[in-house]
Amino acid sequence: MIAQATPYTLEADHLSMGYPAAGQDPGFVRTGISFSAGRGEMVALIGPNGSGKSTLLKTLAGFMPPLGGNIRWLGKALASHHPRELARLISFVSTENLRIPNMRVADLVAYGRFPYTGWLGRLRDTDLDMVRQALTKTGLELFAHREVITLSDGERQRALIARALAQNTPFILLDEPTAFLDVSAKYEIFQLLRQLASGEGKTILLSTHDLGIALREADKFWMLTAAGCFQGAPEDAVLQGWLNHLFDNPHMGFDKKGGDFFFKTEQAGSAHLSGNGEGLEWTRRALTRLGYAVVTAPPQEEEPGPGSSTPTLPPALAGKSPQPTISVIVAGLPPDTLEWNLITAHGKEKFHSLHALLSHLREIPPHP
Amino acid sequence: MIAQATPYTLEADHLSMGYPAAGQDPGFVRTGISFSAGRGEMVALIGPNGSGKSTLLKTLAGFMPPLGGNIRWLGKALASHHPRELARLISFVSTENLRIPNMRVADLVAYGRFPYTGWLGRLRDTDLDMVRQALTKTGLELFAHREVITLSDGERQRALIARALAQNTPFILLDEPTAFLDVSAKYEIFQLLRQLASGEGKTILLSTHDLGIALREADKFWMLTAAGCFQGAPEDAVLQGWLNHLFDNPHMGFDKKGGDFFFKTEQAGSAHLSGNGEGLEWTRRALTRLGYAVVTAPPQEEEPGPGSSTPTLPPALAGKSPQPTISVIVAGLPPDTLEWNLITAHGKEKFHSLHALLSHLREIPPHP
Amino acid sequence: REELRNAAVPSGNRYARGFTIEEHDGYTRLTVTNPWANARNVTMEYFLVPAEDSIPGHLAGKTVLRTPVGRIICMSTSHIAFLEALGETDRITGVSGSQYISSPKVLQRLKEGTTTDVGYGQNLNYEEMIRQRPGMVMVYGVDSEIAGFLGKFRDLGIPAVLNAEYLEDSPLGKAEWIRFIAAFTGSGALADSLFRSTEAHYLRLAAQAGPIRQKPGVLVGLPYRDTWWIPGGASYMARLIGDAGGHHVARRNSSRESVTISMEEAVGLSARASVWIHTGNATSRAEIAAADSRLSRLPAFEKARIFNNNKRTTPGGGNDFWESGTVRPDLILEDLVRIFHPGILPEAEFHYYREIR
Amino acid sequence: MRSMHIPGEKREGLLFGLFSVTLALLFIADILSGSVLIPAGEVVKALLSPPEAAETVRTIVLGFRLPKAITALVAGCALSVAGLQMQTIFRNPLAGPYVLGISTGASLAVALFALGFAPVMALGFTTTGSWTLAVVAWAGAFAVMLLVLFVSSRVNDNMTVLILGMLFSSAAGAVVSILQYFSSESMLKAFIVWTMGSLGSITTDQLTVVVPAILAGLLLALAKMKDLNAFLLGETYARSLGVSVFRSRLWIFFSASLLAGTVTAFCGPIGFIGIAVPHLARVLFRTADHRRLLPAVLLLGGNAMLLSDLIAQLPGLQATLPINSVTALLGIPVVVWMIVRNRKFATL
Amino acid sequence: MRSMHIPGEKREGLLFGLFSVTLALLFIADILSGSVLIPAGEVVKALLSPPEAAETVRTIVLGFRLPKAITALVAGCALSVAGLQMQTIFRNPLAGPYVLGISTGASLAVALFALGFAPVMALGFTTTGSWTLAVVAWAGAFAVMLLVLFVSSRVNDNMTVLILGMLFSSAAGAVVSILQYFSSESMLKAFIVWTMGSLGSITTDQLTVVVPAILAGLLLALAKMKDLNAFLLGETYARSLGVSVFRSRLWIFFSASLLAGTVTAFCGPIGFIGIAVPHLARVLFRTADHRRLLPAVLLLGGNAMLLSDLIAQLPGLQATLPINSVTALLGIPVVVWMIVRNRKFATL
Ligand SMILES: Nc1ncnc2c1ncn2[C@@H]1O[C@H](COP(=O)(O)OP(=O)(O)OP(=O)(O)O)[C@@H](O)[C@H]1O
Ligand SMILES: Nc1ncnc2c1ncn2[C@@H]1O[C@H](COP(=O)(O)OP(=O)(O)OP(=O)(O)O)[C@@H](O)[C@H]1O
Ligand SMILES: [Mg+2]
Ligand SMILES: [Mg+2]
Repeated sequence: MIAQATPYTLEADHLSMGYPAAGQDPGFVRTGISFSAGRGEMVALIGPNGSGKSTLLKTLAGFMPPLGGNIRWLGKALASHHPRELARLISFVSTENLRIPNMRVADLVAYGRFPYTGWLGRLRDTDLDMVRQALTKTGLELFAHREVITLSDGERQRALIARALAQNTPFILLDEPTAFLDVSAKYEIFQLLRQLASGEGKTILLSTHDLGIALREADKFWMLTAAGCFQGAPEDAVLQGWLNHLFDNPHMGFDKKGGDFFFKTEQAGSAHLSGNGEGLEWTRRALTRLGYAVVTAPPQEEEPGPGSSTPTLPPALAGKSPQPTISVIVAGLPPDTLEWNLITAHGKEKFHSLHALLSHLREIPPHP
Repeated sequence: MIAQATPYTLEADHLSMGYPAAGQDPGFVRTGISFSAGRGEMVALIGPNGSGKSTLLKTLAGFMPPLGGNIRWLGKALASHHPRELARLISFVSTENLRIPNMRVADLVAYGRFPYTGWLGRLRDTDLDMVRQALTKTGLELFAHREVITLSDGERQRALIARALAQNTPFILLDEPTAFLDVSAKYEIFQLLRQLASGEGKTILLSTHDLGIALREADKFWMLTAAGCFQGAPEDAVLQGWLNHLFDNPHMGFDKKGGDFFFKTEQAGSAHLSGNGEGLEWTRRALTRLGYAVVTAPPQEEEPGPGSSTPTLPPALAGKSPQPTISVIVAGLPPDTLEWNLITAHGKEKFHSLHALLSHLREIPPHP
Repeated sequence: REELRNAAVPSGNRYARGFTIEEHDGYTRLTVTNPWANARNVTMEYFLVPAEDSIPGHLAGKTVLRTPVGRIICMSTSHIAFLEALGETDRITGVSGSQYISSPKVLQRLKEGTTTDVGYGQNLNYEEMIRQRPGMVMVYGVDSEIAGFLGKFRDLGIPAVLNAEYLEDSPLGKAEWIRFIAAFTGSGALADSLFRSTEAHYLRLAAQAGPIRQKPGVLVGLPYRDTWWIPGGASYMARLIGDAGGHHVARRNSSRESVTISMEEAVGLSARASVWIHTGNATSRAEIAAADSRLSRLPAFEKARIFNNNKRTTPGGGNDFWESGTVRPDLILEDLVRIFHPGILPEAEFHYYREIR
Repeated sequence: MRSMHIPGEKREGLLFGLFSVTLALLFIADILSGSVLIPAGEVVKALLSPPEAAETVRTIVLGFRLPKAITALVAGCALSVAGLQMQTIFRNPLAGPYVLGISTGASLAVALFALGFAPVMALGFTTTGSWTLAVVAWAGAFAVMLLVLFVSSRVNDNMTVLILGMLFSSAAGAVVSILQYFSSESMLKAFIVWTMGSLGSITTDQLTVVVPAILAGLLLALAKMKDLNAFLLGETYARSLGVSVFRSRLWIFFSASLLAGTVTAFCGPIGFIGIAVPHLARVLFRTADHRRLLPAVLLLGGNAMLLSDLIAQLPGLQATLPINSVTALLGIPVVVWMIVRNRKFATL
Repeated sequence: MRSMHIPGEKREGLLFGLFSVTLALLFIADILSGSVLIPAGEVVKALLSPPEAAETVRTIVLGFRLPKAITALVAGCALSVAGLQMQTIFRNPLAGPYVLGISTGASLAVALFALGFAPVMALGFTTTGSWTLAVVAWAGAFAVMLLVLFVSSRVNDNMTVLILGMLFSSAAGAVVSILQYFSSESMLKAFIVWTMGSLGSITTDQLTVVVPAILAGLLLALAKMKDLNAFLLGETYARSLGVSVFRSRLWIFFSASLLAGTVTAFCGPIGFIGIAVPHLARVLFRTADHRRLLPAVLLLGGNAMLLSDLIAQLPGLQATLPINSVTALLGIPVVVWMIVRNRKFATL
């Protein structure tokens, strides 16, 4: 029954941090934070904008002086580490946008080897290997000789991460490393970092707003919220309701059951939806976005003879709602295409894409 | 049956764009793209990193010359709009990081009124109103007098969006405007932009990697993928399988039914999970992250007498798997806390947070 | 000695080319031509009317000065020298660059406060000049920038007279400007007699030294860093050297101004020199060697006798050579003849030179 | 912004008021004081009813002090504004009014002309003579300006224009050096003294050209003041705000050249003020908004130049000091104090 | 990087080879040529077996040409390296070896000594011992350096150090101006000639000080070359790479001051090369890596200075031209051509 704790390799102890202004203002961003992380842990630093994530990362890395409290890396106070030693201990990725002309991606990544090379900065074979591996891991092999300033935002962000990987330190701090990454790259980077943590025993600390992936991939959350700080497993954060402290938005919440955020939208009209297949669900989402309260019903009779009778609204709706109500029937057509039939007070129309349907619906105001 | 199309107010017609290098290389990023957007549409520009989203936005706004094809705003060729006229037509938010000292947030947002003020740049009451509204809409009222360089990344991004809002143009182009925003701000900005589109008839074009919100909020997708370009309702993109073109990652896919991405993780061990309540699901996710194949079972007998008998593995697992397998029982304790009981070959232990459980499990390798 | 006279000398002058004096009924007309370097076809006119006479009507709108001019501001030390020679230093109320002045009388006036320093160039103390209400400011034009000052002087109602003595190449031509200046102070007769005696002395010395066959090679100057400024073959110094019976080693060029040669060339040239003059501010051979140790390896340093024209210098860096020497080129020539041809003149002190040992 | 009350606004208003008052006081002091002591009453008399004043006093006050004070005022404003424009356009704290090569252009023309390589053509010397040098310097400044405008119309890249401007300066400076090298000692001294600048040699009729030229430059600067703000955000944003980046930049170059060129032509290349005053204004007014910076810079520039002139010819001093030196020696302690107090310069 | 083959690597190797060869050729040519025509055989004889050569030839070759060529080589290298260091540290394309005020410090010292005190001591500038002058200039440069080091040890902000350096320069320049104003014409000329720089006035015994001092500076630069790379990424990243930003910057300032100060002390403030050569190297070598830029800048700097010296005293010309002017006039067309070809300068 002894919950044997990981020996913490990074500890922040009653840390206060901030940007003291010229005179009076102490300029605290946060005071008295205590966090810790151990070997092999991937920690996600979570908090709303302006909660002090970047400040915490910069303070931990020693780029700005703490205003109080202690920071210990490997049990030793931050200040008593020699700068060169720190460079072999911690690598850092900031949100800064590097715009250095004439610098190639391979050069940038090779900067990661800086703390290990001699005064000439000569890269030995092992260094080159590291650089190459970092490029491969971040999917930048083909970009090695491209100039950094010609990269897209996401590509550049990957290059910066690669630089940190090449530094090959037991600690990696990353400030919103996935902000500009596409879904797939985001996932890959998280996977990569996880692998570094669990496989190589590194401690990874990254700030992110991507709760979805963070919940799925992080070992631990450090949370800075208006209600206070939390550290623990992501799931603990969920179960203890910390995620709801991330927003003071009444239209928003975190659904513990579904594991996702929910948004409350206002309903503007009502629609009756019927049909089959996966198209049904997506049509529901689309109509919801347009502001319809959607009622799903079993499919109506398929394809009535064209122009046979005046279209009728389903009785269930016609009676209940005084507003103009619509009815949409989704039909799957072979091979693998869909068709939408819209029935409104004005008549009946057929569409071959949701976009066409929606464009049309946008012309009919939900409230006349 | 006439699908009456919105009159397109922005059209890109067989557009080619890119960065021609010094000599030989034509430097195309994309060729022959045709996209269009209409009044009141909120268009999300989706594509993997490096697919040309930023390039397209810059080309459309006239910041770089197109290498071929035509761009029409309100039916008139881009080049034949006067610069001043364009400034009242289109506002732009780039991913650039503005670092101008001594500039306050209110000053930055007031830049939005630049095209409307006289040569002295004097803000009239209406201008001041606009600025104030933009600040309010982006939640920056309290930041009005803060210097822009002292903002956090997310706060600055909101200020840049506010600047574009203050410009109050019929078209707003935004390059990854929500990259640094927290979940709640992301949602609010999307809602705000939606409202501007549907309520005020503006055309919004924004690039984003936030597929979740984009799918929920965008009226239209413009997609730049390896397989080609697509435009249409987000749901059309889903239904026609375009979302899968966003990644060439075999471990990843888009689940049409669930409306979410899925990641295939490798299973490293197996775990038997039982218990009740919402804790069960989150424990499953946590164990999955650790690499266990989780089998959920109905709750075992609750709280066996402490130290009574040698813990036994559930028979279902004990037989099937030669690997060391664990069993976790989640129990809800009043008031509103949880307890985890872990049964392994080494014995039985009790934990009061998932984090403690996971820390412990990390010590036991799934494969010995 | 007609070759000493210049063909272009205006009538009435014997050597000087830059000015003319014409006596008219009731006034004197002075002209100064091309009063700054590189000036072309510029003529300044000054009409001098005695103070007691009335100004003839047709001079309206011209530059008229009433003579004798009461208070004079001198912008150059040579102007002072001319006035000193004429015994008119009491008229000087303003000077430019007091630290360069050698004239003891003017220095005394400066000490008393009857003369003040009015500054230099763009930073002339105009207020002080206005306050003095001078009868004339004697200026010289280094270049056309002087035109700007003339405009400001006119603006302020200060009569300015351009003096171009420093542009004369011939030593006697410079000295002859004493007549120009004397026209303002009404001492024309004195100026004539002074000039005549200077001229006579100069010509006598030249006649003595000129025919001597054995002409010593003369090296002039000291390098600034690695460049040697050497008087051109037609310059004032070259003429003095020639008249004193010396051979200017770098005289193959025919420039009136200084020309530059490199140190390398100076090595060759100096081999031909047995006299080396005008060694900057040096007062000893050691100082020359200290300026550039390689100078001590020049053949001239080892073999030649060295003389410098800095016998009479002011603490501020002025040199009477350029002040009173302008008025008395005969004394400079006398020094040079003594240097080049020791023994042909009776033993006497140098006027401007000193031997460097 | 009226109702969006900005914390520093009151302080800003105070500063504007303060510097306006000191400007007026300095202007008056500059006319009252000089190397010749004249009672204030006399000066006022010379100004208000000239015929009654003693002639010397009249000449000193009207012929010398008044034009000089006016020159100091407009030159100070002109150089500071030109410096601000260049620092903003190039986003470079080392930039100043002469970064485009304006003053070296003027210097080269003056050197070419004065050190003897351009013969004075049979110019009607007595009538136009006082103008020659100024006209030559102006021509030089404008030749460089045309070159810069031409280059910047070809190369749409600020960095390149900046470096090219520096190279033109170097080239012109090199030629000036060669001319100096071969010129006689007295010519050299005259030229060097010209480069030290002076406010007092300007004549009243020259003022009738200088003042309108500088006013034109300042008006142009004012007209493009708003665009300077846009340039702060970078070219992309400037464009998206409707600024014709290219044409606007040309106009600003033209304005700066007109300002710096005119001052250089008539007063010589007065250097320090144009770089230091904009920095000072940023530190004092803590704003990036050119609608406040430009008036601030105008005021501070005028103040600085008037004060320098006042000091350059204190009644005690017999000779007036070179104005360039006074501005620098006076300004540096102020700037250093500002830094020590604020610890940090605004990065441009 | 060996196995990560970079496209431009071959081209780079070629360039390094080319410039090494031209460096050797220019050095030889510089010794063979001069304003006095000496047959190559004689020159070689003077070099290899001095006693056999004619005395004049020996003096010219060993006393003048050889020290001058060596000076040109080391001065070119020193200034270019110092310029590169300053441009990188300040990330400012207008920065050069003198941006910290090194040369104005030296100028001020020389001016104070030569124009101010020397007359008092009845010494003239022209005859002031060459050692004295060099020592005075050196002292001036180092005084400024100490001031800069002190300031940058107090103000941990590059922008402020840069602006303060500029202000110190201005202040020193102002004092120099006042001294010039009050100095005699011939002293002024001597001073101005000093500011034009010269390579030939260095003596063999001075070389024994200059060469080691510059070598020390270059070695220090080499030792901190890697740190320059880190500074490119900005201070945060530099720190995270283990660079003691603060101390490293001090060392680099020291190295640049040593290099620029020594050259200024013995050859005068030679200006153009230090700014232009780093730009040229960036355009030619298209790299941001100082491990390549530094050797490139060394080679190009040496080449440029030797070529300038060669041209400054072509046998046709009787006089040597001021080296400052030659470097500028020679270098500018090259740089402009580069720009026109590349259309764009690398923003720093
Ligand atoms: N240089 C600075 N000077 C003063 N205050 C600052 C400075 N930088 C940031 N702040 C303030 O400190 C707080 C924390 O900023 P920080 O950048 O750490 O937030 P963050 O959690 O990283 O936010 P984001 O998610 O937007 O990146 C914010 O309120 C911000 O405005
Ligand atoms: N200045 C440039 N010169 C040359 N190529 C460039 C330049 N900028 C971008 N590219 C290239 O053009 C392609 C498209 O870039 P773009 O920035 O438009 O991508 P993006 O879709 O915005 O990507 P991201 O999601 O990463 O922001 C990329 O391959 C990029 O490397
Ligand atoms: Mg942050
Ligand atoms: Mg992009």
